Amino acid sequence: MRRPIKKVLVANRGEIALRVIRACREMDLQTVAVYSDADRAALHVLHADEAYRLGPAPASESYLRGDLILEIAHGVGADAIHPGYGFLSENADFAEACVSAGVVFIGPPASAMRVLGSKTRARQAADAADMPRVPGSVTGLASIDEALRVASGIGYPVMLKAAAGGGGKGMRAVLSPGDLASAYAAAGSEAERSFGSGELYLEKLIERPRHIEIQLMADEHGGCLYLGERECSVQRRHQKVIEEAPSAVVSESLRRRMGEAAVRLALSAGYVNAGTVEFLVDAEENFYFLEMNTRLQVEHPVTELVTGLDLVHMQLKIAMGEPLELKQDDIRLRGHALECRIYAEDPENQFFPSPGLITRLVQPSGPGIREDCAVYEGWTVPLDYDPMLSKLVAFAETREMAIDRMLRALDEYTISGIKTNIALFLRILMDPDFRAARIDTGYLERLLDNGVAAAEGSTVPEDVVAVAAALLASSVREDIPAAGAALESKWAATGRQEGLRS
Amino acid sequence: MRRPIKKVLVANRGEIALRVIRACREMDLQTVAVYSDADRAALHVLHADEAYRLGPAPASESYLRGDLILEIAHGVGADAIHPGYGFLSENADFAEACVSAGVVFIGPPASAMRVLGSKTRARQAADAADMPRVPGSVTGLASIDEALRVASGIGYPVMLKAAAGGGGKGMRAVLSPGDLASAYAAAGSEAERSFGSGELYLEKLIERPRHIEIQLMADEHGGCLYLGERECSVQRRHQKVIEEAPSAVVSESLRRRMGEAAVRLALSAGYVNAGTVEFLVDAEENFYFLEMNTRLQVEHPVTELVTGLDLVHMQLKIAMGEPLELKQDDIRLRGHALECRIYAEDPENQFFPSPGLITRLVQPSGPGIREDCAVYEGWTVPLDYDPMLSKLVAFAETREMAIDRMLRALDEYTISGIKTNIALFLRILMDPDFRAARIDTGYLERLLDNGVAAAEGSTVPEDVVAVAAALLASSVREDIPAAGAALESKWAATGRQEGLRS
Amino acid sequence: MTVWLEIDGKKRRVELPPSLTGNAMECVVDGRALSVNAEMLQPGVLSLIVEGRQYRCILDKEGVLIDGRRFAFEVNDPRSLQGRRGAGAGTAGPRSVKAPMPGRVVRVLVAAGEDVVEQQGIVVIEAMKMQNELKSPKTGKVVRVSVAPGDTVGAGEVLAVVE
Amino acid sequence: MTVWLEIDGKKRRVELPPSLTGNAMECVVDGRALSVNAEMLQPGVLSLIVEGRQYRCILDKEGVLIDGRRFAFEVNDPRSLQGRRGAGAGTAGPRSVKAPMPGRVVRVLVAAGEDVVEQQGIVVIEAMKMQNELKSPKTGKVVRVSVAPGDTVGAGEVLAVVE
Repeated sequence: MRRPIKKVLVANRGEIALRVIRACREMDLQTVAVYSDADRAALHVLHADEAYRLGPAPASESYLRGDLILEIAHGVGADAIHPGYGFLSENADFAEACVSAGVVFIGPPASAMRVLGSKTRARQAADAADMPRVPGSVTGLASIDEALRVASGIGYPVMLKAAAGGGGKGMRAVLSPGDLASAYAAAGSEAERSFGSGELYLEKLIERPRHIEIQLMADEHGGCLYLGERECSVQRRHQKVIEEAPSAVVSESLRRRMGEAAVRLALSAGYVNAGTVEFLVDAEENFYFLEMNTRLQVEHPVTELVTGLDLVHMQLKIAMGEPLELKQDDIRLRGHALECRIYAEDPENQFFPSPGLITRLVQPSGPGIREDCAVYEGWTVPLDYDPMLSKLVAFAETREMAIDRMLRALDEYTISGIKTNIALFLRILMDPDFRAARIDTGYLERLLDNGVAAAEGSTVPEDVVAVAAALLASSVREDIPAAGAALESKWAATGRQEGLRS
Repeated sequence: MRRPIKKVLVANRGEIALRVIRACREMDLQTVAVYSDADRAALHVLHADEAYRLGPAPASESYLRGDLILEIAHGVGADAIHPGYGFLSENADFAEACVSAGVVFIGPPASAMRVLGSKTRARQAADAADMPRVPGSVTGLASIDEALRVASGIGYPVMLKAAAGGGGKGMRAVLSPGDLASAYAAAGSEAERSFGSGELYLEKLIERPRHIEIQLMADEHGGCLYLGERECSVQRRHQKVIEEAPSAVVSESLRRRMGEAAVRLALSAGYVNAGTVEFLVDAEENFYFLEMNTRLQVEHPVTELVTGLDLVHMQLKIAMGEPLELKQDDIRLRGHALECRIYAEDPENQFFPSPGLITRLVQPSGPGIREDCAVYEGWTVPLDYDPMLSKLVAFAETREMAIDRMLRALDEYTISGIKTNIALFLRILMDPDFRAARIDTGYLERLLDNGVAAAEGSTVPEDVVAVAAALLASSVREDIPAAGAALESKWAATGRQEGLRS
Repeated sequence: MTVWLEIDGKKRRVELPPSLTGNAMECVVDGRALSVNAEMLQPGVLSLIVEGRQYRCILDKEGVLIDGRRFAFEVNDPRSLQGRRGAGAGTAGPRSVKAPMPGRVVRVLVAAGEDVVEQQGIVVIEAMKMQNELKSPKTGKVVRVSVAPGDTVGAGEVLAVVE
Repeated sequence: MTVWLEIDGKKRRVELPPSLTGNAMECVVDGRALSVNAEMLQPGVLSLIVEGRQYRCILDKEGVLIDGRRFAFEVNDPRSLQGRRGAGAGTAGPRSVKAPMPGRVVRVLVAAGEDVVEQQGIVVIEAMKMQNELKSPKTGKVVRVSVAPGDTVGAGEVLAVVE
């Protein structure tokens, strides 16, 4: 059944909010932005048709206030809400509340989120859909004793994980029975702190696994496509840093097997809209179900570039009740795409976050470069949210050329005023192991053990550096005004200078 | 035979120079920029490894000084020269000079340029390659009498064209014998002024033709591919304004017939590297050879987006003597791409050029948007060269979505300080005829007869405009410094303010 | 602070609060109160929220671009903002033909003393590889031609005067 | 004009011409003459051509980025440029543990009077959803802890002192 959508409220911030707003504009849908006090000057507000304040900066008082957001949606007559990623995107109760409020939640039904959102229930579903998974406990562990029992059953090393978890929180690798008790306690309390539930489960630790995920898109009419895979093995503290599509190690047949398994799982749970099934893949091309993300992923652009599709357009059409226009055979991968997540952090200083004012922003562009970004010169990166500044994506015919193109783009990129991890990407993209696709989820940590600074020495003569520094220092710009400041600062001055009557 | 290329001199300026430099960096080739006095602060200089001054601003004293450029290439040990488009790109003598100086000219051999560069000789070659062409005189017209004779032979209306011409200069439509004499004189002198040769030829005038061109890529080993077509019918004064790929009216079979004809012509002339064969296509799908451009075209990006290839990378590999890696069957078109040529001109005032300082530049980005651009905030657009500021390109699954995506991007685009034709694009992209692909080479002139201003009225309340104007006026920014000025202006000030010793 | 404006030829009077605290502002436009929420992202780039509707406002050479549409305005205060000329200027008396942009004179089509009609070509100048014919603003007599072919001229420079 | 700099810890003396005419400049670096061609595209964005080689130089918080590589520098003039701190500072005497960025204190791992070793965790602060353990700069005794869990701290704020 078709349902008309005319106005979409975007319940998110940053680049994903802007990306969704752009997709809506392209489909001639009205857009409603919401913002916290830290985001009045954010680009997702500037590009929306309507904008409403949620509350103070902390997410708990703004972007996580589902009640407020629904109230606004209702008040302004928005017929749909796009949750983006993070925040409320995987909150089944919110999805349910939307439906009962008569607002379309652009994502899966709450029922499917509940099944696939909980890791333990998802593992049961995976077994039912006979999808291979890492041996381990299906249900949450009742006690340390059960943990010890299960662990000895499957054999060490094992991995403890939070049932409600994600992003590596509440995770511990355990190499021998002696370490299990302390790890169990630590992971449990960390999980409790992070997710409000200390429930843990346990599985066999796969050695040097790759993290490879399958993008799914399902409609309400039983149609479900897999849009190829993404290789996300370059991670730090279980956070993805670089993603690519396709994976250098996934053959056509492995892709089909993983894709079909993912589709089986989604259909078994009555899944609808965009979703991602994450797998661990070992050196022998065995793949193991890890978890399912019931939302649009940060890294969706690499899939868009190799498939030629727009995933947000597809999400919106599916939410309108339309059937998928494509068949699985229509999905063809072409070329190679690479994404670098540019973070406000300092790789040379324990990756400390680096919020603050961006005083100079020079962005790359040209052939094969896409940037999804919501910062600008004069924007103050708030300390309240995720440190991602931008997603820089490079496309080319081959993986090697995509890497070299990304290097070219990173060379053009300058962000001043705050620290970023741009130099880290140069290091990774020039690393022979990465270029040879010899990567696994432990790759980056091993690389970082050898220090961050890029290998190659400078070709810039000392005297040139000295003259450049002297010229820049002695002709230094007055600091550019921060957003907001701009208005006030200029205010009085202008009043005086122009003698406008007060 | 393979020849190594390590260092490329880019004998051009503006976006195409930057685009070529980027391609070289991506292939790990050293880059040498050349610049006129008007371009010291240009981005193609900022992104090159080496940069050398040519001379004063006028092209005749800088970018057209082939002798100087070769001297520089020789002096710095550049093994190849990329001419871009315009300037020396179609100058056979320069191509020849490069070869004899032992420098690779990245383009076709002089011999092929000579055959295909002269319209009359190209028409003979076209006949030899039995490619359909517009009926008319093959050789130049000796006199008005011959012109009258040929015209009555093929029947009116006819079109007079300059043999050495291009860009519409020295062109006249003649509806009846009575008008021929005056048109012949006018076109002849205009051709004389523009190209140094008054030679004219004459052909039948095709009613409401489309301008559709085939992109070719040929290697030194007899390999030649056609990379689909581009629809370039939206023109003003015979200058392309919007280009797209593929054409909405070209069927798979028409594409093959046009492509194979173009390949025949290229091979018959021993053509190598990138080239474009332009055709007129009438309502009955008849196509007529128009001319061949023996260089990379401004609008090549739309072809790159639908084929997934990088034409400049291909040019460089071909110049190194490598054979084409692809077969014709490997070329698959996917999706639709649209290019808007953003010019510094004032559509509301007879399209007067609008050089000057760019005081504010807000560029679009995000999904499906590529921009090839070489201007920045603080750059002063010189009056000495072509007014093109940027090539904004949108890609999407369908033509309709590519149009709507381009509209979204144009809405995000702001260039202040100078006039641009951005508003004109909004007008065109919202025009029902354009959206229905009911276009021909006369389309835009007809649209312009109804005025430029976009149809749709504003939805912005008067009072909001008033408050916005008042706030901006009373908190107006001090003008940003022009490039160059930046250094000097700050200079004294800083000296004082910081008390650095003098 | 009060600002007098002329927008698309219409006179407006806008009273802004004397100082800005936060983003919320009470303004008065031609006597009507209007509550707005204003945020200046960059100098010249303003986000204005009025009754929930968000407007992207960018200061431009000729005025302000709001959601992509240009509104020409002029501050009616001699001491404020230069160069915000709207249209206007009568047709009586001598009118000069000015260069709309910097360029080079290619051809002069009339001579002093010659009678011309409105829109008749006076001078052809070239810039950015394009030639442009500058036309007479009125019907009358050419009283002066101040340039010759080959001259380079600046924007706004008087090329000829028609009376 | 003469500028004293410290670049990557090395002292340099650069003499620049008193005024700039065009782009060509004769400079003297530590007594050595150097001809450069300089163009400031935007404040903080400099194109430098030396013997044909072109360098893209961008002023950054910690120094200058040249062709993508960062060189930290400091102008040795009290009256000039604030906030160009390089590294340095000795290990003798009391050393303070400062917040490297604005954030919220999550945990305090030591108490005043406690003995600590270099790199031992002192305080955990959180910003941008990431927790960071701040470590002791030296081995010694904690003389002061000036924050408690829940406190929000600014960049550079002293959290504890180790002697």
